[in-house]
Amino acid sequence: MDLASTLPTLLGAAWLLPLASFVIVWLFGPRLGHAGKHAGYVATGAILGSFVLALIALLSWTGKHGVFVEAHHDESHAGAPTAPPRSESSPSKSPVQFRLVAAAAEGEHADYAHYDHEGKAYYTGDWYTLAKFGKLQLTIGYYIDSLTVVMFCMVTLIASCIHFYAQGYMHDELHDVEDHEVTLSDGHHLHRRGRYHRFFQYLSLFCFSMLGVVLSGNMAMTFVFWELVGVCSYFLIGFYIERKSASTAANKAFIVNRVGDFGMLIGMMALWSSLGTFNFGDMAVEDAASGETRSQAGIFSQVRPGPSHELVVPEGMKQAAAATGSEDTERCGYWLLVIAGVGIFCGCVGKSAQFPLHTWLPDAMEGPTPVSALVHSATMVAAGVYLAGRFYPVFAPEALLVIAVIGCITLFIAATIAITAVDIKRVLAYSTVSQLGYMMFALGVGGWVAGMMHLVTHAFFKSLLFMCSGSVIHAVHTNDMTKMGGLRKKMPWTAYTMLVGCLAIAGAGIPFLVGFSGYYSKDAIIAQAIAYKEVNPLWGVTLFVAAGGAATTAFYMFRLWYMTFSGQPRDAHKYDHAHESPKVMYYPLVVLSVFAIAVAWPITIVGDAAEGSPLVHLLNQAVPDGVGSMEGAVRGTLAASVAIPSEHASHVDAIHSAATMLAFSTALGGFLLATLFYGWKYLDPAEVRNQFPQVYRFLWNKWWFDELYDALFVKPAHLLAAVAAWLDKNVLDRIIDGSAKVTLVASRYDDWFDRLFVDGLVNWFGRWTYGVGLAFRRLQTGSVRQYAMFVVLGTVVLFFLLSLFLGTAVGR
Amino acid sequence: MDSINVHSLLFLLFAAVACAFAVAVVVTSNVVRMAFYLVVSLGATAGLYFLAGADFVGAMQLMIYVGGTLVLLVFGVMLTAQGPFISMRTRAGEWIIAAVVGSSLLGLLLSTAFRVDAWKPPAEAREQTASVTSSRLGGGLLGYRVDRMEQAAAEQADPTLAKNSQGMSGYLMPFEVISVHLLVVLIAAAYLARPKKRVGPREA
Amino acid sequence: MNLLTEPIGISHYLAVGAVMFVAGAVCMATKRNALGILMGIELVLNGANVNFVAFSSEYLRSGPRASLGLDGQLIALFVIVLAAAEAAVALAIALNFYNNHATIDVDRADDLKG
Amino acid sequence: MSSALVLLSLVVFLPSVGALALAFFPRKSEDASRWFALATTVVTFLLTAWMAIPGDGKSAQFQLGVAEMQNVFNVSWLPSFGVQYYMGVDGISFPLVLLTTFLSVLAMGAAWPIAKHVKGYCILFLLLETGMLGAFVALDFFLFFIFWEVMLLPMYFLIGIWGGPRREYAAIKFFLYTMLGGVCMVVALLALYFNSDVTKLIGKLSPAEWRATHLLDAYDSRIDAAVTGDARTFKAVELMQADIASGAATEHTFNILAMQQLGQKTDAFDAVLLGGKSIQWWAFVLLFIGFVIKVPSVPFHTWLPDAHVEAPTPISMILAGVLLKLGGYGLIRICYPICPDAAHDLAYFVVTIGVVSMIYGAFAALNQKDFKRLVAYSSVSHMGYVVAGLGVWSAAAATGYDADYWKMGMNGAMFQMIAHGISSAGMFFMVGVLYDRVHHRNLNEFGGLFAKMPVYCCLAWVIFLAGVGLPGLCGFIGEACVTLSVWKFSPVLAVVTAFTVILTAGYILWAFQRVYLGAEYKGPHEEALVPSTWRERAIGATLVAAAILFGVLPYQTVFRYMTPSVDKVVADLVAWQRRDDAVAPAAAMAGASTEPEAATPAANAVSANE
Repeated sequence: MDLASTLPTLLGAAWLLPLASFVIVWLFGPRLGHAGKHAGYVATGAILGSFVLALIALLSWTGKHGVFVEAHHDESHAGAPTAPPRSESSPSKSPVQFRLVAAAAEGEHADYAHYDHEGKAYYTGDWYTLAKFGKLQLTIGYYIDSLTVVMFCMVTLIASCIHFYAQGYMHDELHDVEDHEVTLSDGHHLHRRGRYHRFFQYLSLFCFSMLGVVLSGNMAMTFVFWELVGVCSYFLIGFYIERKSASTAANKAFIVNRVGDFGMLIGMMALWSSLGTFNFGDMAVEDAASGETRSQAGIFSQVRPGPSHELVVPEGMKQAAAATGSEDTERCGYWLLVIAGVGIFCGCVGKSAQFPLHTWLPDAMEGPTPVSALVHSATMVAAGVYLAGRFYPVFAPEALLVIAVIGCITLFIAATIAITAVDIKRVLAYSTVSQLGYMMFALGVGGWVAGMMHLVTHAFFKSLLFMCSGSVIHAVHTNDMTKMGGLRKKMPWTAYTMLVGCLAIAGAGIPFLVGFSGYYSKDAIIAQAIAYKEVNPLWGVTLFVAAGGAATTAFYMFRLWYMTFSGQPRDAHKYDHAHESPKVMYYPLVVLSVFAIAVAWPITIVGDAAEGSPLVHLLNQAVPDGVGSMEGAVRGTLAASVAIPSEHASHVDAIHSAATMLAFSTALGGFLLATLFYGWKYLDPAEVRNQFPQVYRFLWNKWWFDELYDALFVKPAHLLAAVAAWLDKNVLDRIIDGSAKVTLVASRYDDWFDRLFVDGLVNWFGRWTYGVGLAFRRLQTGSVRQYAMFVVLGTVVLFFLLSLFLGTAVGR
Repeated sequence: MDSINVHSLLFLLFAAVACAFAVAVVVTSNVVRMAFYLVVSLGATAGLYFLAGADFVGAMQLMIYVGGTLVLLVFGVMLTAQGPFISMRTRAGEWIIAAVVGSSLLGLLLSTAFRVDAWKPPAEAREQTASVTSSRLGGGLLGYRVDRMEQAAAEQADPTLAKNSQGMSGYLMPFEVISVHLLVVLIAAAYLARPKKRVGPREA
Repeated sequence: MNLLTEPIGISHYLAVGAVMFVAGAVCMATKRNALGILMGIELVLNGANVNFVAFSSEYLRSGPRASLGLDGQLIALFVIVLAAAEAAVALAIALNFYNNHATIDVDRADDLKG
Repeated sequence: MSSALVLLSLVVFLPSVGALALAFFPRKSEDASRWFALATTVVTFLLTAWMAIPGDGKSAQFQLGVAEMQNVFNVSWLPSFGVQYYMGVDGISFPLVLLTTFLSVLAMGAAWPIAKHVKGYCILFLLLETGMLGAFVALDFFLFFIFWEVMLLPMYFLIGIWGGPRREYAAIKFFLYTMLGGVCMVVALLALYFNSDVTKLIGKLSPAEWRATHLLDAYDSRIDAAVTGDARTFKAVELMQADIASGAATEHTFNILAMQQLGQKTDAFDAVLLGGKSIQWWAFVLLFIGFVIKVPSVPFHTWLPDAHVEAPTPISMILAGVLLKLGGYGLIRICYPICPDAAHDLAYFVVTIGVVSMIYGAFAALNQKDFKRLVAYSSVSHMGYVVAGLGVWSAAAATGYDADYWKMGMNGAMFQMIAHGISSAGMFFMVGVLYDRVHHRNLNEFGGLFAKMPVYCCLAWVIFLAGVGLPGLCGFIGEACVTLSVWKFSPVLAVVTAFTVILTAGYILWAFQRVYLGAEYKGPHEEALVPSTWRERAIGATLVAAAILFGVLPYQTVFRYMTPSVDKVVADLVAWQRRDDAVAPAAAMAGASTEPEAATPAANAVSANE
């Protein structure tokens, strides 16, 4: 079986099936069955077909490359021949296949083997040319490695589950709907026709676009499908078009994503104009002049050429730097490389809702819940992480530092906001943002496999959680957790599958033995963070933030569970009407919870010698060249203090067990705290709220990000727009009386300046002095217990600062 | 598999009791129970002392602490334990702050404890002999250090070392000071706690 | 690592001390009963004492030269004695406070508030 | 050759013949006039559509892969001034011709609701179509200018008679602006004409290049049929030289292709005219102003919103869909090839104008309350891409004259013209459909249309997303190509270009939300909001289908026709640049050059290359 031709065919067919479904439903939607009921079957059938094809692709991949890469020592590799990857060319538009060359040697660490190989296995090629200018080409193609295959299976599986689920959830749309959230001016609720088929139409288009992102063989195609998933998300968030909140949220999502795309475009331009290609992998092209086939280097091999795959400034970038008249082309080109990396990452920031563009995702919960489960938790928002992972070879250490810091900030901010949210979907949305922050953080600190693994595990448990929440909402018709409670008895399937999801996201497990899927991925991330702290004491604070985030995650997830399912019902009316969802809805929950538990389990497959999780091993096959084989830490060129540790560093026993204990204890702590508050009701959350009103308001208002952006960007943009329009209307007529006005305005400004600055400075200084005094006075509470706390806190802070600044000098 | 080390087993037992009851002291809000848990915790600590070869200190711990100080505390509890004061709830926010600050301090201390190589366990357990340290401690108070014999000898041989003497340096002076201090304290305590003429709640 | 088969080191004692110390500190911060705070102080002192004893022990290290020797035990003794004294005085203060304010809640004792 | 004469003349003048025939229709027969005008446009469209089927060069069908002019014919018209009736199509003009005939059909279809003086409307509309088509196919500068002005008059009346409340103001504003452009153009035209000298070409052109200019076509008949090949060409050159020497013919020419050769290969336009700048520099500036008014770019754009707001729907469609493209067409056909030196000098200025238009138009659109005004400003923004894409002269000696990025930019700009023709015509049509029903365009007084007109809204959604530049629809390809090519020219401008994508999404989606989404309609005449008619659906669906087709198959629909010709324009200009860089050091030594260009290493690089 020739994988080089079967894989693209299989995955290409899996990719196009949803498109076919979209076209059918788009053209014939309402005529498919009663009120478009069969549209659901068409879409579900298509995605199921995709799943089957993806599964076959996975099996044929493992059949060829195995699950486990043979492990060997790096030393054995030092003297190995370092020939460039061999290419097998086949006739026209031939996909080039690069073989995995695994040197045989025995691994000592069976669990965490090194996977060092010359050129990982991948298949790439073009299907279709959009445009061609000279040697420049914009094409639609594919790039398939084990990550692609894994992602394909994950996406199609979850999408299939959600399609089934949606048939139950969107059942109301089959007939006329009365929308209780929309009140017309005459006081009645809105009455409208159902839009069942339209929902599945968008869902199919989304699946097609998402699979396109995953399959994409070049940056241009990625951008194309990147935009398409964005617009699908826009459609789906705004599915209830009559609701103003929904359409506003849809607009916000699209526009905020465009802000990210702005950065992404810059990154793409920087790459495009210096490298002249968008292809990820090396591609066979036919030379128009001579007619012979030659290998054209893709982005990855231009950035990391040669046998060692170290990051170098490609020739094109040096030339681009030289064209600007720069002296030090090496350094200038490196800057360009960093800009390209950070630019591409900006796109990921937008799509994956990372700080500072995270504000759209919680609002996106206006869409129907299956959408939240599929688009806004498992797949589309993870596409940002996927792209960051795909683009990993291009990221310089400086760019990775940016990624790590952004991820770290995101996971912290989102986790804190989730503590106070009461809308069940919003809690999950913030949790999604926070978990995506984890993945980005993992990538940023050098944990490629850790990040990708968390991507997969998170997709399962978070879509599970969302679908459970959808089931709850379906039963009680509200999102407000303060109106739920005690539902465990009414809907046991939902309650216990959701518990599975909560345990998985908290990373529950028995240390060193076995755990839910989140246990493995979170451990890997924490371990990498510890390894990162070892080489970057200055940025070690990120580890503490990540650990704190883990505790907070456990806290708010169990808070959610307790508030929803345990205790006494808070709203008797809603409780009485609650009921378990139909089978078509909770069967997918069971399927997903099985995966949420076991997807990362280290199962030894018969015939394969190595131990460990098949998922990890599969992902290990896709580790970008030059990343997996890094020995020690790689340092930045511009900021030499930044070092990215190799992922092997985190597999050292000491670090790994420390990570396990840290992850376990933080999760346990969060769980216990949630139980104290909401399970045993030993502590009263309302009291905390009243005790720290400012903090509560701050979190309740989501750190005032929306207001901040409104004031910082939206208002000025409208202002600028008004200015532009005003210029048009008045610039010709009003120049003359303008000058008089200018004088007037100038005097007014002078007055204003006088009052505000000259007077203001003096007043301000007085007020400041007084204010500082007051602030210090407030410290003197007279409470013995707080003084004790101050002492402890002081000690901790002192030690922390010492370790931060003297860490390298004192430690060891 | 190695055989179980009895010393380690006992240590784990005492350590678990000491820690668990220390945490219990924190968690419970009933002051009477608190006192009881504290007794157990301190008792278990005495056991740890014995295991570390400090039999005299362990004995003192049991006698003075568990036997004396805590009796004093229990008296205090009994004198003040009226209805509302037996269990006073703390607000949840303070719990959170205390938990966060406390856990960060704990993390700091634990990471330090396991970081220094010199503090790691010895490769193999040293033979533990039953020893009586009271006489050595007594000698030490008076300035006769059994544990510093070599240093003392070295200082005798080389007077330059004697300037900051490490050898026969005792604790006689502190011992005396503490004795007097104890006396003063007891008198002061008695004075402070004596019943006033005017007894009665000033405010409800 | 298996705790049951390996010998115990200073680290383990320090860990116990740390837990007791933190428990004491948290106790001081969360108890409104003056006697609770007193007990917290006792716990803190004990946590420190555990460390002293551990450092003085010759069984927990590879060689006897490294240990603190009798100094540690002597200091531990002093601490115990001083703790007793402190307890006596603190108790006296608490009783006095109780007599004067008819409460044992330290939050009411905020006369020093700035 | 005569088949080309017949065919192109037919394409161009069929609409005016139809207009003439309409003049004899009785005044009352409104429906007949409409149907007849529609039929005329359809026939014209079918003619051009037949031409679009790729041919082998034997018939008049368009031949793929050929960069030069096809279907050229050349008839002497005013011999004393060398004015010729001279037309032809190539990859640059042909797609625009097709776009024109296509949109004319749709615009005529959209004209059904017009009830005032239907016959007059149809006549003027058909005359307008002749003007547009003529301007695209004319290869004689004078002829081009005549068609250019022919367009203007029908447009003036169409806006001024059938327009909205402020139609007179808008019509006059449009007229004056365009006239200003026309004046600029005529000055440049004359300056170029009187400085042109075809004898200077002798010795500079190869026989094939001589043939490509079609300067010698008139002498062909005077040469013995036995003389063939290159000898025939040289003979014709001799004859021409003799005629000019004897005064039987003028050495000046309006032949655009000959002017291009003169501009690129000779020093005919290099004499200093004013302020130390050469003739071609001034000609470039004047022509640029003339074309950019048409595009329109900031700061010459203020006629556009007013004209659009007042014009009836079909005229808006034509105005946005075709007339604006003439500006871009003029730049690529006339400005750049004839005045390469000036173009190279002012490249940064040109791109800046384009980028400023993009961002300024987008900002202005964000603030509009009138739906049609918003779409008009979106045109300003989208046409900015065209100017920017044309101008990204990124080939330089330092990069080894790598012209691929410029090719990409120029192809992208040309694609953007086509795509914008579809999407903006569609947007204006969608606005028109609403205006026909409720007679207002206030963005804040719409809402909830999805429930009332689902099919229409679905079509509108696709068209507006094409305006956003969504992949898979026509707006994406052009914008992406232009944006990606700008970085090579100037990273700063590229960042601004990229920034526009945010604003575009902002104003279009916001407008869409206010008009189509929401629970209920907030404006007057709610009862008039009936579902779309079949006529409206047919027009809308055609535009949607075109938008999808162009977005999904850009190569098959546009690039395969366009790219060879566009690439040739770029290649010619870069070849000029090589020569110029090689000459510059010599000129500097002679002290004649006013620009101290450090071209020595570049010259070395060239000689090394050659």
